[in-house]
Amino acid sequence: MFEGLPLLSLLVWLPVIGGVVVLLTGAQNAERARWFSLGIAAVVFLLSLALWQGFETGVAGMQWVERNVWIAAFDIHYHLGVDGISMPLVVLTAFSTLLVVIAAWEVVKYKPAQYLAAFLIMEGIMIGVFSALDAILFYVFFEAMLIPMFLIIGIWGGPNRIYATLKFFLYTFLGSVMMLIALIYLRIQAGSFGITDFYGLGLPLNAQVMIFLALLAAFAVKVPMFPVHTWLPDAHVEAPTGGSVILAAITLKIGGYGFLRFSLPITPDASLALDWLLIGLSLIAVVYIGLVAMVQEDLKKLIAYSSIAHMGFVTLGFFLVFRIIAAGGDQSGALLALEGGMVQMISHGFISAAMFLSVGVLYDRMHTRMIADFGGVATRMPIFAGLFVLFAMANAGLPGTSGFVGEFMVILASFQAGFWYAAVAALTLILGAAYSLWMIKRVVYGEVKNTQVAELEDINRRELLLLGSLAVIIIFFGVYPAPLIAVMEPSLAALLQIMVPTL
Amino acid sequence: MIEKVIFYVFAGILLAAALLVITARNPVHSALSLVLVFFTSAALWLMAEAEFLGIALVLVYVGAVMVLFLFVVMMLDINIAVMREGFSRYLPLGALVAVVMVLQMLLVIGAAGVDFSGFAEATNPALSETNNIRMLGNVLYTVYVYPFELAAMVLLLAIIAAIMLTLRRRGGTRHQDINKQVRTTKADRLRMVRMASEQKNEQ
Amino acid sequence: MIELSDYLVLSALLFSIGMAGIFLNRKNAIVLLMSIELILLAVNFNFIAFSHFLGDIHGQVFVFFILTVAAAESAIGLAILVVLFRNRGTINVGDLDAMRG
Amino acid sequence: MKMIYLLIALAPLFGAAVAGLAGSTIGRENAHRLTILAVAVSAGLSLWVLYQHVWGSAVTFNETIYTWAMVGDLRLEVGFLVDRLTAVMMVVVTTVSLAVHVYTVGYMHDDPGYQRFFSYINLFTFAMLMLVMANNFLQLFFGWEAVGLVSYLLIGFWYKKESAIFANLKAFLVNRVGDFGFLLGIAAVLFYYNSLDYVEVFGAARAAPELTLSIFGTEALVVTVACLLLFIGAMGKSAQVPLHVWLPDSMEGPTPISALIHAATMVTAGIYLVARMSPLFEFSETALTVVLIIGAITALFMGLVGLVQHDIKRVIAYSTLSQLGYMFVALGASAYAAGVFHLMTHAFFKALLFLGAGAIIVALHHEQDMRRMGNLRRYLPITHITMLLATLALVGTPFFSGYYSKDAIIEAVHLSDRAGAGFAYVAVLLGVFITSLYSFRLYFLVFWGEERIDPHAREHMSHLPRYVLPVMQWPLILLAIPSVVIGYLTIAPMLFGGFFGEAIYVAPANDVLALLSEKFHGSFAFALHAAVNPAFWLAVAGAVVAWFFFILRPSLLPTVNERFKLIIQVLEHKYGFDLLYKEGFAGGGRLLGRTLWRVGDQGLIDGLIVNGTARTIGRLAGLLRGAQSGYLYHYAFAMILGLLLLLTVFVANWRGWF
Repeated sequence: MFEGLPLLSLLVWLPVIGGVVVLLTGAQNAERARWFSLGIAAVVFLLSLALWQGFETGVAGMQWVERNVWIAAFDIHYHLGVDGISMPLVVLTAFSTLLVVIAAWEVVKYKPAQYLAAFLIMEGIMIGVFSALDAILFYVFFEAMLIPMFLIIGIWGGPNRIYATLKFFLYTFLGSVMMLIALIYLRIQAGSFGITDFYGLGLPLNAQVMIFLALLAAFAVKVPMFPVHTWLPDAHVEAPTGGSVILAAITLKIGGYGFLRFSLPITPDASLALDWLLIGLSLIAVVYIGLVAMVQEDLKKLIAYSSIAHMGFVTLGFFLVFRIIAAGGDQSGALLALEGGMVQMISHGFISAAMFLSVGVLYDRMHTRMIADFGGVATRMPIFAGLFVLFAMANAGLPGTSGFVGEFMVILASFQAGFWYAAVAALTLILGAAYSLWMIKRVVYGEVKNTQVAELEDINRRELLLLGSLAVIIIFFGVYPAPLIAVMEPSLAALLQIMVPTL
Repeated sequence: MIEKVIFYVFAGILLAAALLVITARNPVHSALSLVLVFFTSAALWLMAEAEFLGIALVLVYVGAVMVLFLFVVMMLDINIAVMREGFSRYLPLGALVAVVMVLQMLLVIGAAGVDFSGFAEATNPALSETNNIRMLGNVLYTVYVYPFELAAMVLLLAIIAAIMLTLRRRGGTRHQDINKQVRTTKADRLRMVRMASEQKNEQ
Repeated sequence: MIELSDYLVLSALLFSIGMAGIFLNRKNAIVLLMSIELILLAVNFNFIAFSHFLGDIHGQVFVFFILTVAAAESAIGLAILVVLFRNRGTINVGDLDAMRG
Repeated sequence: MKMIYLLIALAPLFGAAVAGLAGSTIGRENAHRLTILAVAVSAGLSLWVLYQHVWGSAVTFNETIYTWAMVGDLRLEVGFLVDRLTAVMMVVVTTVSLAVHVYTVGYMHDDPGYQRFFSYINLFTFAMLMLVMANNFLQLFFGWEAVGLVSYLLIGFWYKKESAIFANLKAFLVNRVGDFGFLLGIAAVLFYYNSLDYVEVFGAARAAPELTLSIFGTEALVVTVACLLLFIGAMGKSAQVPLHVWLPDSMEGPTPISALIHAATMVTAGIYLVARMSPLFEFSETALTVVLIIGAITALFMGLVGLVQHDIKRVIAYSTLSQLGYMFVALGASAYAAGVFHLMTHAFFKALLFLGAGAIIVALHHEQDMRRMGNLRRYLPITHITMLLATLALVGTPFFSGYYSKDAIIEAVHLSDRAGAGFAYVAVLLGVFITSLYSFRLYFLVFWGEERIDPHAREHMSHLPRYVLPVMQWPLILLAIPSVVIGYLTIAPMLFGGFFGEAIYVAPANDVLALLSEKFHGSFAFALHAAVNPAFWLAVAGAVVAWFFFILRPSLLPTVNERFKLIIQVLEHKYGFDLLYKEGFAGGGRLLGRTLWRVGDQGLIDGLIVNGTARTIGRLAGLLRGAQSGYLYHYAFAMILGLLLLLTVFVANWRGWF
């Protein structure tokens, strides 16, 4: 029923326009702004489901393509489309934004309309990033994304927000400027700004390496990979709950998506030549960051560090492919790694959102995020405690939750690259459980620590809806990830074909 | 020949007046010297057959801008002594820079790469035969119509800016706000005060 | 006959005088403005001279615009001076260092 | 059949979901009714399935339930494999679980988390069934971790108790260390055998037993590496040295859990795993030797620690460790059937011991220290009798179930010619003595001797109409029956009758049970054989020594303690494992994490690179700031100079000066 509609354009522009409307009209009447934002977010989410429903599983190429001339003088097109890699991310974006709007309902009291507007605009831009097929269009969305997030952290953030926003902005901006240079070079080589036209150019290795490094600068910061990760904990700590959710659930994924859409297919030879670097950094992320996460005293910092560790699995999966092939692995092994990374991205979107929302629930009641201030939350908030333990378990990669699927696949795949890759990667089983559950022990369990905890109230219906829906999704994809994997497999197989043509 | 003499006379006055502008102790004298500069310039422009601009210079500059200058100079109570601080100290350097600059510019005129021979035929007959104002108008209202409009806007902006900058609202002046008067309600005029009855707390 | 170079030399001298004026009257904002007028006048001289000797009216159009802008500039400049004087009681440029880094 | 198997597995899940999610709505009564019904359904159907497999016409069931994911050609599925091994495990799990469910009604009757508890144990039953019924490694790992999760939740059931939440974290993390190896083992299996399905993997392993890989710079058999990695997982779950430290601490959980999870079922998952993987382990002599030696070490040394414990549950926990060691010894000697047999008998009598201990604890108002018990046979007759039966079974009294299973293991090791079998034989023999010693120490301290009961507890006892609720007694009695007779009844078919068929593969050269069967002439004769069996006399010796020190001459104890002070201290510190793990690994990990954070993240990256760049730019800007004097004439001067410079350049250019 949606075949005739420019669904992607709707997904991109409806929230942007909605956000602008909220911005213009909502300042006086917060209640109306909330309902309107909720309406927009819900419609966008439904449209994203329609996108999924109309998406032909089993087709590798782009679907829902729209292409119009944007700036004729530079051959820049308004070119949108999704494949199996970007489609789940679009749906994830729409879903997360819906969550954020609901999560903000009665919690955000300072300029609520502007807050919601920022998130709606952010949503449109992020969907734009995932669906742009023109390099410049991608770049514009990629950069535009910084602005709402900059405002969200800078206006609704914590006490040290100025430092955090600057750090966030400069870090990411530095990276993306490099990318622009690479994109312009590619335009000259390919004669077009179409991203898919950049594939298979057969560039010489040294040119590929330069492009790869330029793209790496942009995407590694976004992911974020060690050692350019330090903006993330600061940004998370200062960001409001919704900001943290979007940051963790979506913007980090843009880094991973960038690797899949740009680095791997455009510069396969450089990826092959430099995979040791990426794998090394990913493994460091898993172990080093895992250890660092364990000793954090701030809940959000802990989850932020665990996000970095989990994203390490994503990049590990992506760049292991060459090693797997080199070690005599077949297509299944390579696909296992790629899909593992991709599944990990999606799953991390849900789990980190859930974790940050949970912390938000606690923060709204206690106005602190310090682990030491909590203890015995389970006594006062049994329902919340149950959900929080579930999310922590998912964070620790418990089978039956979506957190397990990606890790499992990547570890299985990394064994095919070599025993030691797998051994280091599998340390996450221990470290992930250690930081997640030690946190749970100190926050949820134990005697009621202080009078503040003693006065806590359990989650209300709105919060139950948020966390409950996430719990259902996390368990569903843990028990039955097949639909998710089926959607992405053809596209990833095609990508694999570009990366390793000999396969 | 007579032209040349007139040119040099005017040029001499011009330069002398210009020097006076920058060296006069009293800003009023500077301003008046500048008026003289403009007058002589206008004369020289007339000699170069730029009649409209010559007249405009006199009318606009001498008539408006310089009067403004004089107004300001006279209105503001300026401590001339402080203003002249460092004048003599910088005189040698200023003169040196000026002389060097003049010499360099003169060198341009005689430079190999810049050929002035084409300008030997002094006048363009076409230019002298027709009315200067008509010609200017022809160009101004056709080719340059947009810049012309913009110039008008610039002037308008200058007017508004100047007024806004100098407009002063003194505190304490009484004025009527009709809007407020109309919208006033009973509550604005009458204030009910509830007070506890005062009573000394006797120990 | 008056030659082009006559105008150019005159213009150069006038320009240098304006320049020297900026140098010498470093503290007096009003004379600074007047020096700028001198410099602009020198430029206008060049335009008019070339326009005359090339027989091209466009040079005069430029002078026209320069005059317009210069008038606007001095109007605003003087207005700023007035406001400045009102707020600070002086137009001594040496006292104005709000932009010091 | 598929529907029945599904029903067996899903009924407890359903019960858990309802009791967990709607616990407060349906109320306490309905919660336990529903969950007990669910487990009863599972148990009944499991018994029927076992019946069908043993006497009926059921054949091995191996089918996919649904496809979990497809990656390229690789199918990751969820499915059931039900053969006799599975059926035995299902029966053990569901029946013990059922008994524990019923018992819990009494044990937890005054606990505010009643419904939650039932939800958890129902969930556990589901997870354990998923584990044993799996037909592939993925689902095995799911069950494996899911039982770990429930164990975590249940050890920390009383989440306000600091020791409980420390214990559950410890349990989960130590288990995760095991799972680390387990997952790598699964990865190895997938890589080298290209499948996760049991049957396909076993087939591939049999087809290429000589496959090697290079690791640690040497070539090793793939099957050895895979088996050792899988065994690390088994060590974690079944609490073998050095990953045993969590099990004694897990006694912080409610006692029914100790019976169900930490004695009868979950901890035996490792045994089940190795037995199930026998077609792999049989190809790796090295792996089996490791299993044998680890099992022997655990059997002996953990039993020793049990001697010095005062907490009644901890004594039984160390006994469990030791008995699990026995099972691994059996597996290591290729006597898989004997291991599983001991697993089964042990499940019954150890669950009985725990439930008996729980009954005592409840009667004494949550008193667990044996030093404050004594002479309890007067108050708790049924508990006394049942626990005596369990103790007799545990120490290996002829005709009792434990005798058959344990003696079979000892004989099997004796017959085995595997490297380390000699050591293992000595260890298990000594273990018999130790087992008897600590078991009777417990028995005498609790039920005989003088009353040392805390006045507070005594007062609590006097309030109770009967010391033990009937709902707690029935499970004791019901469990006592199989504890006594099941060994006598089933040893012949299970060990020597080829009972497990295809489920357990033993290479002919390794088949010690076949050797043993030549000496086996029926259960009765096997029991009589005890008279010439060193194990029996060692057990008797243990009982006599215990009787001497704890009943006849308790006054001698301090002297003995003084004499063996050093050894006792070592035992009381549990050989220092806890210290090493807590201070060494956990503390070291935290220290390392903190160092990396402070030095790496905050010092180097943020301090030096990120903020360092900012500082450098700031400093440069500070220098340049001096040029911004703010004075108009400075700027004008700079401008004029610049103009002059430009002019000079142009003029020089035009004049051709350079």
